[in-house]
Amino acid sequence: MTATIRLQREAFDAAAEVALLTGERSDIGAVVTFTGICRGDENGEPIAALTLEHYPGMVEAEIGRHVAEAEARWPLLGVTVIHRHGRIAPGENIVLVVTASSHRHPAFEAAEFLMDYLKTRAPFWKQVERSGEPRWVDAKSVDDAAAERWRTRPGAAAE
Amino acid sequence: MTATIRLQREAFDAAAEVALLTGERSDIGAVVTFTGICRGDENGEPIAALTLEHYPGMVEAEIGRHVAEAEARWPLLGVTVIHRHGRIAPGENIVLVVTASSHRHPAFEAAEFLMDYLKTRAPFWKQVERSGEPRWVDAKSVDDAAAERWRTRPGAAAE
Amino acid sequence: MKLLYFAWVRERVGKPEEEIVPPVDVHTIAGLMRWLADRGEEYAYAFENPKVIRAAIDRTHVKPEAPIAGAREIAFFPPMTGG
Amino acid sequence: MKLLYFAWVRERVGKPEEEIVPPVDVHTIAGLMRWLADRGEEYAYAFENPKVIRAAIDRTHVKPEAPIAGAREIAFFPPMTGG
Repeated sequence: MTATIRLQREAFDAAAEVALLTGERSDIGAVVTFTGICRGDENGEPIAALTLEHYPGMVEAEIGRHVAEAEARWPLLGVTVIHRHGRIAPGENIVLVVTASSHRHPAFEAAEFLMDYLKTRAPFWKQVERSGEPRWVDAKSVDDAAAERWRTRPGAAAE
Repeated sequence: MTATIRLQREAFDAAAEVALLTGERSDIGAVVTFTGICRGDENGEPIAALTLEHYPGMVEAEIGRHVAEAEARWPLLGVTVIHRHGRIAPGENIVLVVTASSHRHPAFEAAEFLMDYLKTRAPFWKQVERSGEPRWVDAKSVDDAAAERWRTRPGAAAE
Repeated sequence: MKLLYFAWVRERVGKPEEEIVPPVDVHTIAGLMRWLADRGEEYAYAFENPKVIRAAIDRTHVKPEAPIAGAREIAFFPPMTGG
Repeated sequence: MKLLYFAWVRERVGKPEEEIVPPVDVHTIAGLMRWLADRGEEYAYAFENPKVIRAAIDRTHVKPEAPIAGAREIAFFPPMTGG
Protein backbone atom coordinates (compact mmCIF):
# COMPACT_ATOMS: atom_id res chain seq x y z
CA MET A 1 0.00 0.00 0.00
CA THR A 2 1.11 3.55 -0.76
CA ALA A 3 1.21 5.62 2.43
CA THR A 4 2.17 9.29 2.57
CA ILE A 5 2.39 11.18 5.86
CA ARG A 6 3.38 14.82 5.75
CA LEU A 7 3.59 17.65 8.21
CA GLN A 8 3.88 21.10 6.67
CA ARG A 9 3.36 24.83 7.19
CA GLU A 10 1.94 25.50 3.71
CA ALA A 11 -1.60 24.83 2.54
CA PHE A 12 -2.07 21.59 0.59
CA ASP A 13 -3.76 20.81 -2.71
CA ALA A 14 -6.21 17.98 -2.07
CA ALA A 15 -6.76 17.28 -5.78
CA ALA A 16 -3.02 16.95 -6.42
CA GLU A 17 -2.69 14.53 -3.50
CA VAL A 18 -5.57 12.41 -4.79
CA ALA A 19 -3.99 12.36 -8.27
CA LEU A 20 -0.67 11.24 -6.75
CA LEU A 21 -2.39 8.45 -4.83
CA THR A 22 -4.53 7.09 -7.64
CA GLY A 23 -2.07 7.70 -10.49
CA GLU A 24 -2.42 5.22 -13.31
CA ARG A 25 -3.84 2.44 -11.16
CA SER A 26 -7.01 0.67 -12.21
CA ASP A 27 -7.66 -1.36 -9.05
CA ILE A 28 -9.01 1.61 -7.06
CA GLY A 29 -12.80 1.83 -7.07
CA ALA A 30 -13.33 4.30 -4.22
CA VAL A 31 -11.51 7.38 -2.96
CA VAL A 32 -12.63 9.24 0.15
CA THR A 33 -11.11 12.56 1.14
CA PHE A 34 -11.59 14.47 4.33
CA THR A 35 -10.52 18.11 4.44
CA GLY A 36 -10.55 19.96 7.74
CA ILE A 37 -10.93 23.70 7.34
CA CYS A 38 -10.34 26.55 9.79
CA ARG A 39 -13.76 28.01 10.65
CA GLY A 40 -14.27 31.72 11.22
CA ASP A 41 -15.68 31.13 14.68
CA GLU A 42 -14.98 28.93 17.69
CA ASN A 43 -17.90 28.33 20.08
CA GLY A 44 -19.87 31.09 18.38
CA GLU A 45 -17.21 33.79 18.69
CA PRO A 46 -15.30 35.04 15.64
CA ILE A 47 -11.60 34.24 15.50
CA ALA A 48 -8.73 35.93 13.65
CA ALA A 49 -6.65 32.77 13.22
CA LEU A 50 -5.59 29.42 14.67
CA THR A 51 -2.03 28.52 15.57
CA LEU A 52 -1.17 24.84 15.66
CA GLU A 53 1.70 23.72 17.86
CA HIS A 54 3.01 20.19 17.40
CA TYR A 55 5.57 17.71 18.75
CA PRO A 56 8.01 17.18 15.88
CA GLY A 57 9.02 13.57 15.44
CA MET A 58 6.21 12.20 17.57
CA VAL A 59 3.51 13.49 15.22
CA GLU A 60 4.89 11.50 12.32
CA ALA A 61 5.42 8.40 14.48
CA GLU A 62 1.91 8.56 15.96
CA ILE A 63 0.20 9.09 12.60
CA GLY A 64 2.34 6.29 11.16
CA ARG A 65 1.08 3.90 13.85
CA HIS A 66 -2.54 4.76 13.04
CA VAL A 67 -2.02 4.44 9.31
CA ALA A 68 -0.50 1.00 9.94
CA GLU A 69 -3.50 0.07 12.08
CA ALA A 70 -5.92 1.26 9.39
CA GLU A 71 -4.01 -0.84 6.85
CA ALA A 72 -4.33 -3.90 9.10
CA ARG A 73 -8.07 -3.38 9.61
CA TRP A 74 -9.25 -2.51 6.10
CA PRO A 75 -8.17 -3.58 2.59
CA LEU A 76 -6.69 -0.24 1.57
CA LEU A 77 -4.82 0.55 -1.62
CA GLY A 78 -3.49 3.94 -0.49
CA VAL A 79 -3.55 6.44 2.36
CA THR A 80 -2.39 10.06 2.52
CA VAL A 81 -2.38 12.15 5.69
CA ILE A 82 -1.23 15.76 5.64
CA HIS A 83 -1.44 17.99 8.71
CA ARG A 84 -0.44 21.63 8.80
CA HIS A 85 1.14 23.46 11.71
CA GLY A 86 1.78 27.14 12.43
CA ARG A 87 -0.66 29.97 11.83
CA ILE A 88 -3.82 29.21 9.83
CA ALA A 89 -6.47 31.79 8.87
CA PRO A 90 -10.24 31.11 8.61
CA GLY A 91 -11.13 29.41 5.34
CA GLU A 92 -7.69 27.78 5.00
CA ASN A 93 -7.30 24.01 5.11
CA ILE A 94 -5.76 22.31 8.17
CA VAL A 95 -5.78 18.58 7.62
CA LEU A 96 -6.25 16.15 4.74
CA VAL A 97 -6.95 12.43 4.86
CA VAL A 98 -7.27 10.47 1.62
CA THR A 99 -8.10 6.77 1.57
CA ALA A 100 -8.35 4.54 -1.49
CA SER A 101 -9.78 1.05 -1.74
CA SER A 102 -11.52 -1.25 -4.21
CA HIS A 103 -14.85 -0.59 -2.52
CA ARG A 104 -16.46 2.30 -0.69
CA HIS A 105 -16.94 1.04 2.85
CA PRO A 106 -13.28 0.41 3.70
CA ALA A 107 -12.39 3.84 2.27
CA PHE A 108 -15.09 5.61 4.32
CA GLU A 109 -14.35 3.75 7.54
CA ALA A 110 -10.58 4.13 7.37
CA ALA A 111 -10.85 7.88 6.70
CA GLU A 112 -13.20 8.37 9.65
CA PHE A 113 -11.00 6.18 11.88
CA LEU A 114 -7.90 8.18 10.98
CA MET A 115 -9.64 11.50 11.64
CA ASP A 116 -11.01 10.34 15.00
CA TYR A 117 -7.49 9.33 16.04
CA LEU A 118 -5.82 12.44 14.67
CA LYS A 119 -8.16 14.52 16.83
CA THR A 120 -7.34 12.74 20.09
CA ARG A 121 -3.94 11.07 19.70
CA ALA A 122 -1.78 13.10 17.32
CA PRO A 123 0.27 15.62 19.34
CA PHE A 124 -1.17 18.90 18.04
CA TRP A 125 -2.52 21.79 20.11
CA LYS A 126 -4.71 24.54 18.71
CA GLN A 127 -4.54 28.07 19.97
CA VAL A 128 -7.19 30.55 18.96
CA GLU A 129 -6.42 34.20 18.19
CA ARG A 130 -9.25 36.54 19.02
CA SER A 131 -9.22 40.30 19.19
CA GLY A 132 -7.97 39.88 22.74
CA GLU A 133 -5.32 37.41 23.90
CA PRO A 134 -4.65 33.97 22.45
CA ARG A 135 -6.39 31.03 24.11
CA TRP A 136 -5.74 27.27 23.94
CA VAL A 137 -8.62 25.23 22.56
CA ASP A 138 -10.02 22.70 25.05
CA ALA A 139 -10.14 19.05 24.09
CA LYS A 140 -13.68 17.70 23.68
CA SER A 141 -14.96 14.57 25.35
CA VAL A 142 -17.03 13.78 22.23
CA ASP A 143 -13.75 13.42 20.35
CA ASP A 144 -12.49 10.90 22.91
CA ALA A 145 -15.76 9.00 22.59
CA ALA A 146 -15.45 9.04 18.79
CA ALA A 147 -11.96 7.54 18.95
CA GLU A 148 -12.99 5.03 21.61
CA ARG A 149 -15.77 3.45 19.51
CA TRP A 150 -13.17 2.03 17.07
CA ARG A 151 -11.81 -0.21 19.84
CA THR A 152 -15.03 -2.14 20.04
CA ARG A 153 -15.96 -2.05 16.39
CA PRO A 154 -15.18 -4.85 13.95
CA GLY A 155 -12.40 -4.23 11.46
CA ALA A 156 -13.45 -4.57 7.84
CA ALA A 157 -17.06 -3.68 7.06
CA ALA A 158 -19.59 -5.32 4.80
CA GLU A 159 -18.64 -5.51 1.13
CA MET B 1 -28.07 24.67 2.28
CA THR B 2 -26.47 24.61 -1.18
CA ALA B 3 -27.43 21.44 -3.04
CA THR B 4 -26.22 20.53 -6.52
CA ILE B 5 -27.40 17.41 -8.33
CA ARG B 6 -26.07 16.71 -11.77
CA LEU B 7 -26.27 13.92 -14.26
CA GLN B 8 -23.74 14.07 -17.09
CA ARG B 9 -21.83 12.12 -19.72
CA GLU B 10 -18.49 13.89 -19.20
CA ALA B 11 -15.99 13.24 -16.42
CA PHE B 12 -16.18 15.65 -13.48
CA ASP B 13 -13.52 17.64 -11.66
CA ALA B 14 -13.89 16.88 -7.95
CA ALA B 15 -11.64 19.76 -6.88
CA ALA B 16 -13.65 22.29 -8.90
CA GLU B 17 -16.88 21.00 -7.35
CA VAL B 18 -15.45 21.30 -3.83
CA ALA B 19 -14.27 24.85 -4.57
CA LEU B 20 -17.77 25.74 -5.83
CA LEU B 21 -19.34 24.33 -2.69
CA THR B 22 -17.02 25.91 -0.14
CA GLY B 23 -16.44 29.20 -1.98
CA GLU B 24 -15.75 32.11 0.32
CA ARG B 25 -17.67 30.65 3.28
CA SER B 26 -16.01 30.46 6.68
CA ASP B 27 -18.59 28.34 8.51
CA ILE B 28 -17.52 25.06 6.89
CA GLY B 29 -15.13 23.06 9.05
CA ALA B 30 -15.29 19.69 7.29
CA VAL B 31 -15.59 18.55 3.69
CA VAL B 32 -15.88 14.89 2.74
CA THR B 33 -15.68 13.75 -0.86
CA PHE B 34 -16.39 10.32 -2.24
CA THR B 35 -15.24 9.53 -5.76
CA GLY B 36 -16.31 6.26 -7.35
CA ILE B 37 -13.94 5.09 -10.06
CA CYS B 38 -14.33 2.46 -12.79
CA ARG B 39 -12.06 -0.44 -11.85
CA GLY B 40 -10.20 -2.44 -14.50
CA ASP B 41 -11.81 -5.67 -13.36
CA GLU B 42 -15.21 -6.95 -12.22
CA ASN B 43 -15.22 -10.10 -10.08
CA GLY B 44 -11.58 -10.72 -10.93
CA GLU B 45 -12.00 -10.55 -14.71
CA PRO B 46 -10.61 -7.62 -16.73
CA ILE B 47 -13.17 -5.35 -18.36
CA ALA B 48 -12.88 -3.01 -21.35
CA ALA B 49 -15.48 -0.49 -20.12
CA LEU B 50 -18.72 0.06 -18.25
CA THR B 51 -21.88 1.47 -19.76
CA LEU B 52 -24.34 3.12 -17.40
CA GLU B 53 -27.99 3.24 -18.42
CA HIS B 54 -30.30 5.51 -16.44
CA TYR B 55 -33.93 6.61 -16.13
CA PRO B 56 -33.90 10.32 -17.05
CA GLY B 57 -36.06 12.43 -14.79
CA MET B 58 -36.41 9.78 -12.12
CA VAL B 59 -32.67 9.81 -11.33
CA GLU B 60 -32.72 13.50 -10.46
CA ALA B 61 -35.95 13.15 -8.47
CA GLU B 62 -34.70 10.14 -6.53
CA ILE B 63 -31.32 11.72 -5.71
CA GLY B 64 -33.14 14.91 -4.73
CA ARG B 65 -35.27 12.97 -2.24
CA HIS B 66 -32.19 11.46 -0.64
CA VAL B 67 -30.35 14.77 -0.50
CA ALA B 68 -33.41 16.26 1.25
CA GLU B 69 -33.41 13.36 3.69
CA ALA B 70 -29.69 13.84 4.41
CA GLU B 71 -30.34 17.53 5.01
CA ALA B 72 -33.08 16.66 7.50
CA ARG B 73 -30.90 14.17 9.38
CA TRP B 74 -27.59 16.03 9.59
CA PRO B 75 -26.64 19.71 9.94
CA LEU B 76 -25.18 20.09 6.46
CA LEU B 77 -23.92 23.28 4.84
CA GLY B 78 -23.67 21.91 1.33
CA VAL B 79 -24.11 18.76 -0.77
CA THR B 80 -23.06 17.98 -4.32
CA VAL B 81 -23.95 14.77 -6.14
CA ILE B 82 -22.76 14.13 -9.68
CA HIS B 83 -23.38 10.85 -11.47
CA ARG B 84 -22.18 10.02 -14.95
CA HIS B 85 -23.98 7.92 -17.52
CA GLY B 86 -22.93 6.39 -20.83
CA ARG B 87 -19.64 4.63 -21.53
CA ILE B 88 -16.91 4.85 -18.88
CA ALA B 89 -13.41 3.36 -19.22
CA PRO B 90 -11.34 1.87 -16.36
CA GLY B 91 -9.66 4.58 -14.29
CA GLU B 92 -12.34 7.17 -15.12
CA ASN B 93 -14.58 8.59 -12.40
CA ILE B 94 -18.26 7.55 -12.19
CA VAL B 95 -19.82 9.28 -9.20
CA LEU B 96 -19.00 12.15 -6.86
CA VAL B 97 -20.55 12.98 -3.51
CA VAL B 98 -19.36 16.05 -1.61
CA THR B 99 -20.73 16.95 1.82
CA ALA B 100 -19.82 20.01 3.89
CA SER B 101 -20.61 20.68 7.54
CA SER B 102 -19.22 22.55 10.53
CA HIS B 103 -17.93 19.27 11.97
CA ARG B 104 -16.63 16.03 10.60
CA HIS B 105 -19.16 13.41 11.68
CA PRO B 106 -22.20 14.83 9.89
CA ALA B 107 -20.09 15.22 6.73
CA PHE B 108 -18.83 11.61 6.89
CA GLU B 109 -22.22 10.10 7.72
CA ALA B 110 -24.18 12.05 5.12
CA ALA B 111 -21.68 11.11 2.38
CA GLU B 112 -21.84 7.43 3.27
CA PHE B 113 -25.64 7.56 3.53
CA LEU B 114 -25.94 9.16 0.08
CA MET B 115 -23.60 6.60 -1.48
CA ASP B 116 -25.45 3.67 0.09
CA TYR B 117 -28.71 4.99 -1.32
CA LEU B 118 -27.28 5.84 -4.73
CA LYS B 119 -26.15 2.22 -5.05
CA THR B 120 -29.54 0.70 -4.31
CA ARG B 121 -32.21 3.32 -5.10
CA ALA B 122 -30.98 5.58 -7.89
CA PRO B 123 -32.18 4.16 -11.23
CA PHE B 124 -28.85 3.31 -12.87
CA TRP B 125 -27.83 0.00 -14.41
CA LYS B 126 -24.25 -0.98 -15.15
CA GLN B 127 -23.31 -3.10 -18.11
CA VAL B 128 -19.83 -4.53 -18.37
CA GLU B 129 -17.97 -4.78 -21.65
CA ARG B 130 -15.58 -7.69 -21.80
CA SER B 131 -13.78 -9.12 -24.79
CA GLY B 132 -16.94 -11.13 -25.44
CA GLU B 133 -20.50 -9.85 -25.20
CA PRO B 134 -21.76 -7.14 -22.80
CA ARG B 135 -23.23 -8.33 -19.51
CA TRP B 136 -25.46 -6.57 -16.95
CA VAL B 137 -23.91 -6.24 -13.51
CA ASP B 138 -25.88 -8.02 -10.77
CA ALA B 139 -27.09 -6.04 -7.78
CA LYS B 140 -25.39 -7.07 -4.53
CA SER B 141 -27.27 -7.96 -1.37
CA VAL B 142 -24.51 -6.28 0.70
CA ASP B 143 -25.51 -3.00 -0.93
CA ASP B 144 -29.12 -3.50 0.14
CA ALA B 145 -27.93 -4.25 3.67
CA ALA B 146 -25.77 -1.11 3.67
CA ALA B 147 -28.72 1.06 2.68
CA GLU B 148 -31.02 -0.71 5.14
CA ARG B 149 -28.87 0.09 8.20
CA TRP B 150 -29.66 3.82 7.85
CA ARG B 151 -33.32 3.10 8.61
CA THR B 152 -32.51 1.94 12.11
CA ARG B 153 -29.65 4.31 12.82
CA PRO B 154 -30.07 7.59 14.66
CA GLY B 155 -29.94 10.76 12.58
CA ALA B 156 -27.21 13.14 13.60
CA ALA B 157 -24.17 11.56 15.23
CA ALA B 158 -22.08 12.86 18.11
CA GLU B 159 -20.72 16.19 17.05
CA MET C 1 -50.53 4.93 -19.77
CA LYS C 2 -46.89 4.94 -20.75
CA LEU C 3 -44.65 2.00 -19.90
CA LEU C 4 -40.86 2.31 -19.75
CA TYR C 5 -38.38 -0.57 -19.66
CA PHE C 6 -34.74 -0.41 -18.62
CA ALA C 7 -31.60 -2.57 -18.81
CA TRP C 8 -32.31 -6.26 -19.48
CA VAL C 9 -36.07 -5.79 -19.14
CA ARG C 10 -35.82 -3.36 -22.07
CA GLU C 11 -33.62 -5.77 -24.03
CA ARG C 12 -36.00 -8.69 -23.50
CA VAL C 13 -39.17 -6.75 -24.31
CA GLY C 14 -37.34 -5.35 -27.34
CA LYS C 15 -38.36 -1.71 -26.90
CA PRO C 16 -37.69 1.11 -24.46
CA GLU C 17 -41.28 2.30 -24.10
CA GLU C 18 -44.84 1.93 -25.27
CA GLU C 19 -48.37 3.20 -24.65
CA ILE C 20 -50.82 0.67 -23.23
CA VAL C 21 -54.38 0.51 -21.95
CA PRO C 22 -54.56 -2.33 -19.43
CA PRO C 23 -57.90 -4.09 -18.86
CA VAL C 24 -60.00 -2.72 -16.02
CA ASP C 25 -59.40 -5.82 -13.87
CA VAL C 26 -55.66 -5.08 -13.64
CA HIS C 27 -55.28 -3.10 -10.45
CA THR C 28 -51.70 -3.43 -9.21
CA ILE C 29 -48.11 -3.50 -10.41
CA ALA C 30 -48.05 -7.28 -9.82
CA GLY C 31 -51.25 -7.66 -11.84
CA LEU C 32 -49.81 -5.52 -14.63
CA MET C 33 -46.69 -7.71 -14.78
CA ARG C 34 -48.87 -10.86 -15.03
CA TRP C 35 -50.92 -9.27 -17.82
CA LEU C 36 -47.78 -8.13 -19.67
CA ALA C 37 -46.24 -11.63 -19.41
CA ASP C 38 -49.17 -12.93 -21.46
CA ARG C 39 -48.66 -10.52 -24.34
CA GLY C 40 -46.11 -12.64 -26.21
CA GLU C 41 -42.84 -14.51 -26.05
CA GLU C 42 -40.64 -11.47 -25.48
CA TYR C 43 -42.84 -10.29 -22.60
CA ALA C 44 -43.02 -13.76 -21.11
CA TYR C 45 -39.21 -13.84 -21.12
CA ALA C 46 -38.87 -10.33 -19.61
CA PHE C 47 -41.38 -11.01 -16.83
CA GLU C 48 -40.66 -14.71 -16.26
CA ASN C 49 -39.40 -13.93 -12.72
CA PRO C 50 -41.43 -10.93 -11.53
CA LYS C 51 -39.86 -11.13 -8.05
CA VAL C 52 -36.58 -9.67 -9.36
CA ILE C 53 -38.23 -6.83 -11.28
CA ARG C 54 -38.60 -3.42 -9.66
CA ALA C 55 -41.17 -0.81 -10.61
CA ALA C 56 -41.71 2.93 -10.38
CA ILE C 57 -44.95 4.85 -10.80
CA ASP C 58 -44.51 8.42 -11.98
CA ARG C 59 -40.80 8.25 -11.08
CA THR C 60 -41.21 6.98 -7.54
CA HIS C 61 -40.27 3.45 -6.42
CA VAL C 62 -43.31 1.30 -5.59
CA LYS C 63 -43.98 -2.23 -4.35
CA PRO C 64 -45.73 -4.95 -6.40
CA GLU C 65 -48.97 -4.41 -4.50
CA ALA C 66 -49.09 -0.68 -5.40
CA PRO C 67 -52.31 0.34 -7.24
CA ILE C 68 -51.79 1.57 -10.80
CA ALA C 69 -54.94 3.70 -10.97
CA GLY C 70 -54.11 7.23 -12.11
CA ALA C 71 -50.53 6.40 -13.12
CA ARG C 72 -49.24 8.26 -16.16
CA GLU C 73 -45.83 6.54 -16.40
CA ILE C 74 -44.88 3.11 -15.09
CA ALA C 75 -41.33 1.81 -15.38
CA PHE C 76 -40.01 -1.77 -14.99
CA PHE C 77 -36.35 -2.51 -14.41
CA PRO C 78 -33.89 -4.86 -12.67
CA PRO C 79 -32.41 -4.03 -9.25
CA MET C 80 -30.28 -0.93 -9.57
CA THR C 81 -26.49 -0.99 -9.82
CA GLY C 82 -25.41 2.65 -9.85
CA GLY C 83 -22.89 4.43 -7.67
CA MET D 1 16.91 12.63 30.48
CA LYS D 2 15.34 15.27 28.27
CA LEU D 3 11.97 16.77 29.16
CA LEU D 4 9.76 18.49 26.59
CA TYR D 5 6.74 20.69 27.31
CA PHE D 6 4.00 21.70 24.89
CA ALA D 7 1.12 24.21 24.68
CA TRP D 8 0.07 25.63 28.07
CA VAL D 9 2.35 23.26 29.98
CA ARG D 10 5.26 24.86 28.09
CA GLU D 11 3.91 28.36 28.72
CA ARG D 12 3.51 27.75 32.45
CA VAL D 13 6.91 26.07 32.91
CA GLY D 14 8.39 28.90 30.86
CA LYS D 15 10.60 26.80 28.59
CA PRO D 16 10.12 24.23 25.81
CA GLU D 17 12.67 21.69 27.08
CA GLU D 18 15.34 20.91 29.63
CA GLU D 19 17.73 18.17 30.74
CA ILE D 20 17.03 16.68 34.17
CA VAL D 21 18.27 13.88 36.39
CA PRO D 22 15.36 12.79 38.58
CA PRO D 23 16.13 11.24 41.98
CA VAL D 24 16.34 7.44 42.09
CA ASP D 25 13.08 7.14 44.04
CA VAL D 26 11.07 8.64 41.14
CA HIS D 27 9.90 5.64 39.17
CA THR D 28 6.81 6.62 37.17
CA ILE D 29 5.36 9.44 35.10
CA ALA D 30 3.03 10.32 38.01
CA GLY D 31 6.01 10.41 40.39
CA LEU D 32 7.96 12.57 37.97
CA MET D 33 5.06 15.06 37.78
CA ARG D 34 4.90 15.23 41.61
CA TRP D 35 8.65 15.80 41.76
CA LEU D 36 8.50 18.49 39.04
CA ALA D 37 5.61 20.27 40.80
CA ASP D 38 7.99 20.82 43.78
CA ARG D 39 10.68 22.53 41.72
CA GLY D 40 9.21 26.06 41.91
CA GLU D 41 6.20 28.22 41.37
CA GLU D 42 6.06 27.86 37.59
CA TYR D 43 6.25 24.05 37.85
CA ALA D 44 3.66 24.00 40.64
CA TYR D 45 1.34 25.98 38.35
CA ALA D 46 2.02 23.79 35.31
CA PHE D 47 1.45 20.53 37.22
CA GLU D 48 -1.25 21.71 39.65
CA ASN D 49 -3.77 19.34 38.09
CA PRO D 50 -1.75 16.31 36.91
CA LYS D 51 -4.93 14.45 35.88
CA VAL D 52 -5.33 16.66 32.82
CA ILE D 53 -1.71 16.35 31.70
CA ARG D 54 -0.75 13.70 29.16
CA ALA D 55 2.71 12.23 28.76
CA ALA D 56 4.81 10.49 26.13
CA ILE D 57 7.99 8.48 26.63
CA ASP D 58 10.26 8.40 23.61
CA ARG D 59 7.42 9.66 21.41
CA THR D 60 4.82 7.10 22.48
CA HIS D 61 1.77 7.92 24.61
CA VAL D 62 1.99 6.46 28.12
CA LYS D 63 -0.18 6.37 31.25
CA PRO D 64 0.74 8.01 34.58
CA GLU D 65 1.80 4.66 36.04
CA ALA D 66 4.33 4.01 33.23
CA PRO D 67 7.90 3.46 34.48
CA ILE D 68 10.42 6.09 33.39
CA ALA D 69 13.51 3.89 33.68
CA GLY D 70 15.51 3.98 30.45
CA ALA D 71 13.56 6.90 28.98
CA ARG D 72 15.59 9.32 26.88
CA GLU D 73 12.84 11.84 26.13
CA ILE D 74 9.71 12.50 28.18
CA ALA D 75 7.09 15.00 27.06
CA PHE D 76 4.23 16.60 29.01
CA PHE D 77 1.28 18.28 27.33
CA PRO D 78 -2.46 18.99 27.56
CA PRO D 79 -5.03 16.77 25.82
CA MET D 80 -4.52 17.03 22.09
CA THR D 81 -6.65 19.21 19.82
CA GLY D 82 -5.40 18.50 16.29
CA GLY D 83 -7.32 17.45 13.22
